[in-house]
Amino acid sequence: MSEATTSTETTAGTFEPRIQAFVCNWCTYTGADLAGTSRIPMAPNVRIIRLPCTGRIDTLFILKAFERGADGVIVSGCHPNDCHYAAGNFHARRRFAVFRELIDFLGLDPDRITFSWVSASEGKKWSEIVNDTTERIRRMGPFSAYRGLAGRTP
Amino acid sequence: MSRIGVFVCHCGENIGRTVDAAEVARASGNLPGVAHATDYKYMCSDPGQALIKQAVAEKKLDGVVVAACSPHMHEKTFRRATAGAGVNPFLCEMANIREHCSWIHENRPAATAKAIDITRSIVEKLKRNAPLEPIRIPVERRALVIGGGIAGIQAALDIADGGREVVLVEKGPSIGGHMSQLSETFPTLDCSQCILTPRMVEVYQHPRIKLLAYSEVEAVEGYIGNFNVTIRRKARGLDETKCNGCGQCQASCPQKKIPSEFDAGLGKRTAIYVPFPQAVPNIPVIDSGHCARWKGIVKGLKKFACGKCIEACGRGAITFDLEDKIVTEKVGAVVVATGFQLYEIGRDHEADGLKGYGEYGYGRIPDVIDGLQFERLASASGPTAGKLQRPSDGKEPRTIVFLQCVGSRDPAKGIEYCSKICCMYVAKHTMLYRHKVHDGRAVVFYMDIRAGGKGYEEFVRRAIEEDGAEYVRGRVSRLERDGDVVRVQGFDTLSGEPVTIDADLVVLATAMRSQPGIEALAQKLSVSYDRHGFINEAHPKLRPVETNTAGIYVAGACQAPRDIPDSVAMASAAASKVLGLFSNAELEREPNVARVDEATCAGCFHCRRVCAYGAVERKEIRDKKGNLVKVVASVNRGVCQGCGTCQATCPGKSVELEGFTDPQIYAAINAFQG
Amino acid sequence: MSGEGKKPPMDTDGHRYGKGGEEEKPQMDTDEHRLGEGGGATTRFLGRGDLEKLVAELLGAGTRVVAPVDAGKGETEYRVVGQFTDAKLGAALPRRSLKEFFLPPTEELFRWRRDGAGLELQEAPASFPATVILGAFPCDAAAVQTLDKVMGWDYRDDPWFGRREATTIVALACNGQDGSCFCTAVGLGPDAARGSDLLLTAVRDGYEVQVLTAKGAALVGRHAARFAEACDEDPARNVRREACTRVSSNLQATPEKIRGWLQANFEHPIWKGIALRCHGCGACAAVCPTCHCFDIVDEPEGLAEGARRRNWDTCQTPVFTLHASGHNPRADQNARIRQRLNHKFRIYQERFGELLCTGCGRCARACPGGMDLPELLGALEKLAVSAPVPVPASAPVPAPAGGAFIPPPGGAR
Amino acid sequence: MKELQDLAAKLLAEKTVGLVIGWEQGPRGARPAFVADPKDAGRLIFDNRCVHNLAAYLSPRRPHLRGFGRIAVAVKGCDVRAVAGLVRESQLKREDVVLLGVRCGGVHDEPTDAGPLTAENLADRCVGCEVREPPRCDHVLGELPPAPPSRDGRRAGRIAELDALDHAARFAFWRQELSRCVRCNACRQVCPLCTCERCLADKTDPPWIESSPHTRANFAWHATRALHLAGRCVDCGECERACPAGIPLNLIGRKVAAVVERRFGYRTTDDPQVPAPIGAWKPDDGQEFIR
Repeated sequence: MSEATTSTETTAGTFEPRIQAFVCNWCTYTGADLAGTSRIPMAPNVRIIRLPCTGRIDTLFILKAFERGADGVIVSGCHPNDCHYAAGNFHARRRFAVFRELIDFLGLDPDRITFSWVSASEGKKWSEIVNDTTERIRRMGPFSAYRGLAGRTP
Repeated sequence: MSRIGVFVCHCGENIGRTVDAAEVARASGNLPGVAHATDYKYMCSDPGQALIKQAVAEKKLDGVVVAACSPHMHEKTFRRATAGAGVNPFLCEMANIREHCSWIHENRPAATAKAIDITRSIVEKLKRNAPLEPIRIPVERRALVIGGGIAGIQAALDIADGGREVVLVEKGPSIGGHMSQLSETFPTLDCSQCILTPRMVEVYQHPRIKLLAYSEVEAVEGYIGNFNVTIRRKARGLDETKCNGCGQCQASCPQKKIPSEFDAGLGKRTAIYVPFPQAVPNIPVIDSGHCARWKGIVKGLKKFACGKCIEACGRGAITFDLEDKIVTEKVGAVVVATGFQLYEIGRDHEADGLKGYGEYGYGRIPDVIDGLQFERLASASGPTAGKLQRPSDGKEPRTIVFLQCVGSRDPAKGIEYCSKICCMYVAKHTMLYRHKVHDGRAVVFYMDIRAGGKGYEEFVRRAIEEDGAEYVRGRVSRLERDGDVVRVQGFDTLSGEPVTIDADLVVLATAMRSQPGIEALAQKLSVSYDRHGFINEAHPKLRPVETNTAGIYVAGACQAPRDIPDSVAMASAAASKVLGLFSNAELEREPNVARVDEATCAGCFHCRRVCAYGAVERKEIRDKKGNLVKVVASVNRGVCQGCGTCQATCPGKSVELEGFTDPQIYAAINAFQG
Repeated sequence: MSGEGKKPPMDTDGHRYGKGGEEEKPQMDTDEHRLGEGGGATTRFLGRGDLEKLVAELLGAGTRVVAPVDAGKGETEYRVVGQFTDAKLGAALPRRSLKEFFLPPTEELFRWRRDGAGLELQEAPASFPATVILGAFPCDAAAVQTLDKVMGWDYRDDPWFGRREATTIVALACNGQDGSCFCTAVGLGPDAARGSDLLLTAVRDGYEVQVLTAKGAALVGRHAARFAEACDEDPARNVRREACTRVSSNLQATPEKIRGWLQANFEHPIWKGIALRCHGCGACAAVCPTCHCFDIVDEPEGLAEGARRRNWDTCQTPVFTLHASGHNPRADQNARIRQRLNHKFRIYQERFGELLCTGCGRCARACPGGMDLPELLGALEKLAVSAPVPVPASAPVPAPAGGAFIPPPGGAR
Repeated sequence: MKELQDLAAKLLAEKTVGLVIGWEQGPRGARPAFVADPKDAGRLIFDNRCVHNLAAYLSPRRPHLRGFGRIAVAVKGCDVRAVAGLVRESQLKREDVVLLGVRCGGVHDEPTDAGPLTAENLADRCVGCEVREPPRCDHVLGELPPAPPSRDGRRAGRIAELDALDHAARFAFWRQELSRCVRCNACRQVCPLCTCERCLADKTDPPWIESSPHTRANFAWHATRALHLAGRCVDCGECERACPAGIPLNLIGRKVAAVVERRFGYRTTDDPQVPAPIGAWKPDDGQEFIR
């Protein structure tokens, strides 16, 4: 894939990270709503996809987001024991624990991904997750190393 | 979907101040598949909704995206409007450009660009939405209540009074539960039997309650609205329809020395017995472990040792029919109210991981008893007819020491929770004692006094201040029999002094535990339970009487230690949930549930393992000749709650969660970069 | 070129053995102008030191050099080399064949980009780097020429021929690898010249070089200082003859008889038990120098853009023939192995006059289940020789009888 | 070996089973054997070249092996874990298969490797073998051989080396390795636990895994496969053995297994009743990576 088409560099040459977030409907999405209702300002770099539960969040989503140009990913849901569906976040926690170490082993920096528990009352925490992730990814730079792996054959 | 309408809301200034709504509409209008895009000041207003309906009609739109506030705010509004325009409501999605965009950003170009991204992603998702219809499930409007204690009685009566039939299953020979054993109840000191017995009789006489006492639930199949319950009716050894409860058989039985369960082992009963005089139903049961004739029949003896009760019965009711009967009942809801057991600290609880309290000599020292035994000693219907006499020699105790928190709040010995009722009933015991033995000494060893509840703190203060109970903060290390007293060696942590008291009687306020066998029942019901065997509620705050299995509710002390008012409140709450469920002949549910692609399902059942609701079933696929081709997973749409954990777990992606299918999520991710 | 064009007999394909040991000039394929027909003697000598210098010159001139390199565990792979010492000539047959240098496992055909209503196509570049493949095995070089037929059949495959034209194949006569080699049974040999531009034969202190094509001659011409006049051809001839004898002992087969048998016995009971051990993994096709099936996919990369790619595919997987309805005409692995054998030893021959197999034996070496093509060919040969009467297609097919139809193990060859 | 041949002949003759899957001498070393006729039972062998995990043939994704009725299959102690996996995941009914356990003292890496086992040529998975005596089999055959030669695990060492690198260096390593993957799917097809009726990677709507074998798609494919095998991989090494590109797939599988063991205290077991760790959870599962 040609770098030009996925470049996240702005014309001014400063890097604006693009971050895809996958959040559960009941806690983090609502927490992000609360951040809005509370008018807590935060970086505009994150795009949210709403899922019913972290249990629904497949690691395929994360890889696809990186493929499609995300420089960072946020995965967030209900705190343990607060899952609307009892245990979806517990299943997700195991899945992500293994996934994170696996991609780390494959040389993909797991710091590209923020995993968090943000409850419906933690609008402030959501804004911190968004801002911290944005700044971290800004330091790390564009994730073209992964995106660009689909190069042409000579 | 090729004719999508995008409706961008200004929300007055709420969105419009930082997001250029007209620009969002313009950019969205350029997306492939978008046939119409416009912006408006207040989309949720009547004119705004009319705008959507009008556009759907004029532009022949087949999908609607409203870029406005959070779907939690107005998704229902706009789906209704979409349905009103003749398009399936599930073909309407909201792009959240207010809470997630305009309200949290200041920079107008950046916020507008983000709003365009959000809208684009939702448009792409919507293209893969499918029209959905609400799920309708027929509801069998009968309930099963498991457990005939006060919680089960209350739930059964409330449901029956609400006009629905109830099957009440009780394991023991009579309903009434632990409450029937109590002498008085806190904080009012009214007689337990006096308030309970009328409720028991009401159950018995209620035209809509089918009481199945001395019965146990064998199996539960099905799902909300449609449970098939198999119930084992244990053999009483007599014909219930002939028995009139006269009691002649009981009087004639030569076996009279059997410890009475009802009297917590302090009284005696016969082998054919009614557990207590007010029992409901008032029908005896033959104790297979003690009746000589029963044992003879089981052994296959030709000649029977005894037949006194048969002779005594004037109605020929005693048949010695030993066969359990299996009955099935179809119900739409289940209330679990199986109650508790007291921690029998004298027994070996190794299997439960509990360490026991051998140092208290319970079971070894006759004058060390538990709280329930004290209730029986204090009860007018008890073995001593309400006279306080200690078990060893029948002497009236001059000094009674009460130990609180025996077993409770002791993680080292296996139970870390508070049993909740002990503080109150110990206070009650001291008062009952002092009312009967005015100059007696009541000493209470306690850790803390937990008397949260209406009139509870006042009750404890009354015990101390008016009835002279002596409260010692501290724990007791040993109980030893010394002559005819029990030597209590403890430590007063307030004074820092060791304390030794010679007591005539020691009462242990032992912990409340879940009923034995609750795990097996919970597994039959597919409800979860904690490590102590208490049934888990669906949500500790918001769904306290529901379980994680739809249509199954929980009441009373099987969920956690509960006192009577709590149990009754839970029972009424569960009953109202049941009546709510029964308010329609059909249950209507949102169709965001999982569905299995049977063509590619490999039947590995990872989905079944992760389903918290037991919604995944096995389904056999057969060819035209009836040969089994394969076994696949199948989602019961009545049970599935739509979390989607099954889909993320399925390695072959053969499950789809409606409304959040893989193609939908893929499309949303794919739209990440314009 | 049309599919039913002239069908040259097998032994005109550049293989000179099995014809009474006549030492003739290699017979040239008519598709391409070859030297040697009326040209002068085209044998040269390349000293070892000169070969190293030749590689340095090529690299210096910006030519991409591909050669077998060490891939661990005694195996090699064809890879682009940065210096002569990376190359491991005359060692083990590389794990995979040369085909990936002409038909890459994945190849972008074009990209698209949507801008508003417009759609912009960006074709893949039509120029390919000048490449010399050094130390190619004759079976691999031959395969490339075999595939020219299908690649230039009703449609000329530009990327294929673009790479073909940019590439000069310098083969090195092989000594025979192991018991799985059977190039001689498919009309080739460890010294087959087919598909090569130059054929080297290792002799004591260098290589005898047979210049086979104009492209080969051009290479020699550009680096004339490296090539000496050949003096004595006998040592190289002996090396080649010994290798041929060695490989010939692995398998004797008559492909033409096998082809006839295949044609008549599509429903023969042997097929019902042919593939019990086969996992359907497709490793055979991945390593095969002649398996060339590909799939074309459009892969969106976001809303506005994407690429059309051509990827290797194989008839050994169920999805290869899976219909949208869920029906699969090749229901199981037995049917897929039958297809593979038919394509290699009948269909391609009928259409293009050539076998789709160069006897490299990689499929047998790669198979995790122990499927063994030379063994199967031996069994088919037996059937073809002993049972010339075809089983009628309507004959009842017995129920799977398992190992009965697996040829008994032949022991180490 | 005679014991195995006699038993196979007996089971076939008695029609207890319709097919015996074992090993035989093939043209290139040992290979799987399929014996349906008791007369052919003499072909069966077992020695240290019998590396193949024959449990793969019990997967329902082998329609060409249906129709034989019950199957007897020869298994080494380690292979039993794969059978347990199939039973655990409803892919096989234990009563539909007769397990002929062969006592094993270790195998080579490749079925073509002959000669006595040494610390040098022993397959890495056999180091420290605890299942020389095959568990849960219907028959257990042969003498108990001595324990395989002992040495350090090479893969564990290689994993530790990789772990010690920084991300860029590890990425470079895997980028090089995975660039060679042509997605022939040999790893998947020989895997006894890859039992999906239709692999996610073969599905095109949506195309979660890009079907082109470019390195990006290869990362996604091998990461996803490893994740799907987390807590299920039985370390038979067949994927790496089958890989025509020589990609060290075992390293990924072993890494994930180590993560699963460290985090969830779980090792793949031969007991089909013990559930796999993904699909289960504990309240106190580690979450140091979650904010």
